[in-house]
Amino acid sequence: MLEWIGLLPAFPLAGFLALVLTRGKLPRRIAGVIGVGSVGLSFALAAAITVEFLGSDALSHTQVLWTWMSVGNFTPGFSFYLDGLTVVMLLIISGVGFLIHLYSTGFMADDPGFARFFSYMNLFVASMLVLVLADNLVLLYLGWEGVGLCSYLLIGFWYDNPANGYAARKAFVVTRVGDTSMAIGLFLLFQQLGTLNIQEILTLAPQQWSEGSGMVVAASALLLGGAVGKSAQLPLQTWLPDAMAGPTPISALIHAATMVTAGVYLIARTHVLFELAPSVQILVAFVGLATLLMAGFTALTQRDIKRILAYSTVSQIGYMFLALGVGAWSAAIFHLMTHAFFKALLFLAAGTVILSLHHEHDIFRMGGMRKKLPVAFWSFVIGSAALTALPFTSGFYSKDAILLAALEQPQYGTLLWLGGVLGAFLTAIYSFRLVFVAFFGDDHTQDAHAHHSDDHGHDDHHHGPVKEITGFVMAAPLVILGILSLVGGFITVPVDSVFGVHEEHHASTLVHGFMIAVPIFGVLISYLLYSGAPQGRVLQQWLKSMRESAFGGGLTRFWFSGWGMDALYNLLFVKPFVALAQLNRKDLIDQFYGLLVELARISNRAIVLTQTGYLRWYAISLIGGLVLVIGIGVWA
Amino acid sequence: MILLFYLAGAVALIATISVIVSTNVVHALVYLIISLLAVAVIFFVLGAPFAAMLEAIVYAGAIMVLFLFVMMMLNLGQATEDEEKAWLRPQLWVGPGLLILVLLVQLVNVLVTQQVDVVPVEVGVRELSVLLFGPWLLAVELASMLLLAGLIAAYHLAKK
Amino acid sequence: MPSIPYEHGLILAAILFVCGLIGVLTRRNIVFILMSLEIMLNACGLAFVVGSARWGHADGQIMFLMILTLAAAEVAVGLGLIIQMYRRFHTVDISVLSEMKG
Amino acid sequence: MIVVWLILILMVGGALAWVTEAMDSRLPRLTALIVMLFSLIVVVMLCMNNFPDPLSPGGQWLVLEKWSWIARFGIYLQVGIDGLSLLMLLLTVFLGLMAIGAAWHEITERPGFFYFNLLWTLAGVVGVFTALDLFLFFFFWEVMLIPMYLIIAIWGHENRAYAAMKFFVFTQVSGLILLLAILCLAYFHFVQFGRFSFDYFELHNVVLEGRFQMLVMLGFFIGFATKLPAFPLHSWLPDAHSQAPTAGSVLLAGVLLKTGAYGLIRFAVPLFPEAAADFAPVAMTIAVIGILYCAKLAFAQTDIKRLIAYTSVSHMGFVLLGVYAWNIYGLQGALMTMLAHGLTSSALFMLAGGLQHRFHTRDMGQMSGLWAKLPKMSAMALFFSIAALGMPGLGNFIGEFLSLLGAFQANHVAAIFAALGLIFASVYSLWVIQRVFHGEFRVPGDHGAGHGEAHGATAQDLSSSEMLCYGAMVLGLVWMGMYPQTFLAMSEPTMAFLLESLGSFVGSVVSTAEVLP
Repeated sequence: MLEWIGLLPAFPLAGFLALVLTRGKLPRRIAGVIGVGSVGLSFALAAAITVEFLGSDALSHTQVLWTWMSVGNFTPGFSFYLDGLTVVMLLIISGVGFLIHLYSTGFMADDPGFARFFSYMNLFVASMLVLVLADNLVLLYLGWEGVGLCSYLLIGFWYDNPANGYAARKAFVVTRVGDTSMAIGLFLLFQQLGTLNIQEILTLAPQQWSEGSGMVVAASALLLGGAVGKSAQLPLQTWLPDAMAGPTPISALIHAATMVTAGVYLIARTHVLFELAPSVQILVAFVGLATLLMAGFTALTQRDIKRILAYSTVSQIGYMFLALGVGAWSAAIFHLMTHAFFKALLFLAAGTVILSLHHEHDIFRMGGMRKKLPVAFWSFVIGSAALTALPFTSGFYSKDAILLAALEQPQYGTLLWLGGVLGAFLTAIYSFRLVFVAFFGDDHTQDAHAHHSDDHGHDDHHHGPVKEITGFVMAAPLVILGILSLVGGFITVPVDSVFGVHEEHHASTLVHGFMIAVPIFGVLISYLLYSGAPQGRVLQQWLKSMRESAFGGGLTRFWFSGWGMDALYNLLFVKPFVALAQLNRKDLIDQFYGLLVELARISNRAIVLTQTGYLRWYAISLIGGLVLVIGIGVWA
Repeated sequence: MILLFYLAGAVALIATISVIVSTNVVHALVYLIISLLAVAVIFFVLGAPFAAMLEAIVYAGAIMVLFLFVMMMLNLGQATEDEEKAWLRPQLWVGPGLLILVLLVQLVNVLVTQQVDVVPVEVGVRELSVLLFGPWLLAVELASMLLLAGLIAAYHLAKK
Repeated sequence: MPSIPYEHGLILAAILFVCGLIGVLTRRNIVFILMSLEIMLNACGLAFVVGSARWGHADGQIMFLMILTLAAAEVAVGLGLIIQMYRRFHTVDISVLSEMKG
Repeated sequence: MIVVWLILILMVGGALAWVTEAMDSRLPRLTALIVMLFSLIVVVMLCMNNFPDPLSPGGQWLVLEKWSWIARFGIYLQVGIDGLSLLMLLLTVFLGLMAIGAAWHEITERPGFFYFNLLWTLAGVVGVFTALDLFLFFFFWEVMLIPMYLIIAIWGHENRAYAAMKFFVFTQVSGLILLLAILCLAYFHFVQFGRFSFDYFELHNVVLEGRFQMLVMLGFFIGFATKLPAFPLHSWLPDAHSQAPTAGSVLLAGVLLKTGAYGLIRFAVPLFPEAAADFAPVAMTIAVIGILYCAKLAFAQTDIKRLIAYTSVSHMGFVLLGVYAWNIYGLQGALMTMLAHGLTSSALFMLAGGLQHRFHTRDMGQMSGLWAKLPKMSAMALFFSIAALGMPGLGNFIGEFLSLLGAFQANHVAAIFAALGLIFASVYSLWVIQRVFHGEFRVPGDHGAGHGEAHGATAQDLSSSEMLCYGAMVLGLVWMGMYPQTFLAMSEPTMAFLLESLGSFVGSVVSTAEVLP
């Protein structure tokens, strides 16, 4: 089975080709079967390979398909590398991917771009599989850029609305900034080590570099740049909330479960480099911490159901970075997996809500959906519980591991731990705020529409009666993901051999108790604040008065805008670039040559004056010249 | 002989000046013929009888007759003559005259540096022909081409 | 045979040439200009023949023949042009033909 | 003989196309097509050949022939084909075919003369890529210019006279500087060895003093950099491209620009190794400025052809960067960039030409949302834009990655700044897609209700023959991206030889200098 590893990305790629070459002429049913089936085949194969790989004693397996290019010492192959980490990623990508594909056949059923949608999705899965299978950084970069491209295409899937196009371009360009940093990191690694094969790098790096030497710091910092861009961490996190312009299954697959965690994968994959550069590693932790807090506060103020989830994604990836930063590699991967389950669940449930409410995104125009949308409601409850890390849900185990590892960090352990706990508290508030506002209280769907956020660009705002849209294809993935979100915490990720350590964290009962209590306390506060419960009237009044005060209002707006990062970048980069470009639209250099031409033209006008057209004048000039020449000849 | 040279030279000079100051085309043409004939005499004195003959026959004869025919075709009358008088204003002459005076001074200055007397040796038609159709054959051919070209051009230009 | 000062011949040629030049420069009637050109050509021919006599060689005369041919061709073409000009502009004033200026 | 035959086929074919116009106005294009197909077959057959012995000195030459021409001045008809030439020839004939495809329906006026010029340009290019005698090289350099000038001047768009003149003046002036440098070199061969020589191999032995060598090298560099074009000599290109007919743009962008890069690799660096080494930091700086400056300019354009033209300059910056890195990665990267850029820019110009043909404007502000009506065309535009921004898996990525990899080894700072070009590339590429193909459907003349709709409805999507052209280019790019080894292996011996001989040449300078008085 292991030698069939090359087929993993080949199935979705074939699906992509089939859908593209038929150019949407296929009937929807067949297109759907191709789109879903190809990923399903990949999943089946991945499962079989996993069983075989875990059953064998081998720690890794390398499969060379062909030599990509061979230039001097630079010989990256089209070759795949399989180990415990890869296996986990493969299963997440193909498994969650398959469920989301299945869900999409229902969600996108009426969309004119049905086949186009599935072709991009298949291409995405293929690229993502290449990313995690790659045995060298160049091939990884191929997958890395490939998923970025698919992300661009899918965010801008409903292309007739320019806002979607803007979001898509923003996503691509911002991540490209990170990608470029990563590319430079690749150049540096190759120059220093003479190879870009990941395993060789991991072996050579400790031999070549001492801990904390300049080169390894530079290389790992550059790789971190790439990871930060892809995983929407500070300071390149601004694209992810806007990326919610894409269809909701996209947000689930790309912007929650798989692609945005590629940065985590990259750092975990090259963990040796980061271990050699402790300053960068602690930077990773602080990037994660800052991001998770910033995104947590922002999520508190959002109204758009998908933006709340987007900021929570940013925040959760912040946890993974925190884990990476403190060297808890397997905890990071574990959280990556559980996050894939519950965040996909949340997004898909949000998709159901949005579709059932005729593309309503604002949670304050929902309310009381508990009875009308039972499937979505229960999905949300389970997902939010896991997200909040309530005891015995999957999120509990993974977040617990991360926080305990953070506490063990020798230098900044307490600080990191406290930050993480504060983040967990925020997570509890904003995730249950969503649940309480959207599913409890009164029905606000018939409220007058002052503004509407509509991700379809369709103009059908006549709101019919609310009826939950769940066929089998949409309900089944929710159920499966719900179960996984609950019990996923009992899965062990087989990555110990990859990172060479078995992580076990022990802490006092007090710490444990505190970490269990904080989320529960958060949920309670959220209940009092947002469910309209009479017991929380005092708190609600306080919140209202805070929001109306100058400071509180300003803070709310500041958080709402994502800490003003968009405006800042606009001011720092976008506006100067555009202004400069517009200023020099005509090309200064060209104008310089234009000046030369103008000079020639002026001198021409001067000389032309001598051209009178009179024969006499010419003859006299001729004689004058003659006299001059003879004069010089005779007397000079 | 020397006398003849200077005499012919003086005639040529006076006739030439008359040409350029004359207002009547036909008069000017007659003066030009006189000038050419005077030069032919000088050729003769310098021992070039063949050249002198050609000067008289071709230049003074054929070419000037051609001029005459064209004058007749143009039939320039009294109006033209009045016009010429109006154009011959002295101030027009000053600038070119001065310039050309300078040129003349330069030319003479160059020419009088060598004091060599010429003893004319007559070069006969025979020698000339031998030279012409010997080393100068190519020049003769070129001249014939030139004449042919002139012929064709003149035919085209004068055509209605 | 008595000798003739070589430079006198040349000076005569120069004077004749200069006379022709004055004609070219000052006259506006194209017929006179053409005649002045003939004078200049003739002066050149004279200079060649004088040179021929000075060196006792016939090459100068051959050059004169060439000039003669040139003059013939030039006059033929020039007169053709004059006729053409007179037909188009009904004048022999060279100043009329000043279209070709910059 | 095969090179001579190839050039003769093109030249005679061109003449034939001109002659057959009198019979039927459709015959010239048919003639041109047959001639190009034939040339393609010849070149592909050449590619099938194995190199005699790549490892032995001189073994990288597949074809190496020499006939006497003007022996008195040491001028020979010397031609040679190695891997580098062969790849360039392959690109030339392939894009020649595409250019004919682009011109097929577009050129209706004086088609015979058009195809004559087209084929003669190609003949000149083939000559440039094969000539190993610098006099012959310069001869072909001029042969490819004048027909190209005519193509722009006669069949161009509204501002063609200006553009054609600008093109001509720039290339001619730089060409004269190149000629001067060539003559200098030949003269110094005379001074040092007692006879003139324009022979590529013999000129290697000429020894020039430091400063003077730099001057002569600069002559070569200016000649080639104008053609490339490198900042700040690029200003002719946007005008020439935007005014030229589609086929002209294809040839200009796809093939003619590559002659500059080829010249740098073949002549400018190997003939003057020390001066080139001294000059490398400057050249790399120029490359970086070109990449960033023109990417920024591209972003500001509204004329779609001008935009693509500026992106060409930006991409050719990577070639310059790779060449002056002067290591195997940089050189192979430059080569791959040349090949891939040839395909992408040609395809993009063909698409822009297609848009102009359909909507009679190149102003991007006047059209948007074409995806709804022209899905095939839009998909192609998307593909080639993505290729242009350096998506891994397609040819451009390989080229740019290798160039940067090589450049990084030679000069960190330059490579890092050049890498920023990758970001800019994504900005302008996606900007085009957004403005033209995404958004709400709107085309020029869309003022009154229904009118624009009618206009849009008449606009045809790509025909199957057009799809064939684009499909071939798509396949080419994917091939280059997924298995570039096919191409890299062909040029490997040449590049290795260049690098090696340069090393040995640096050594031999000393010995030659000792021998000379």
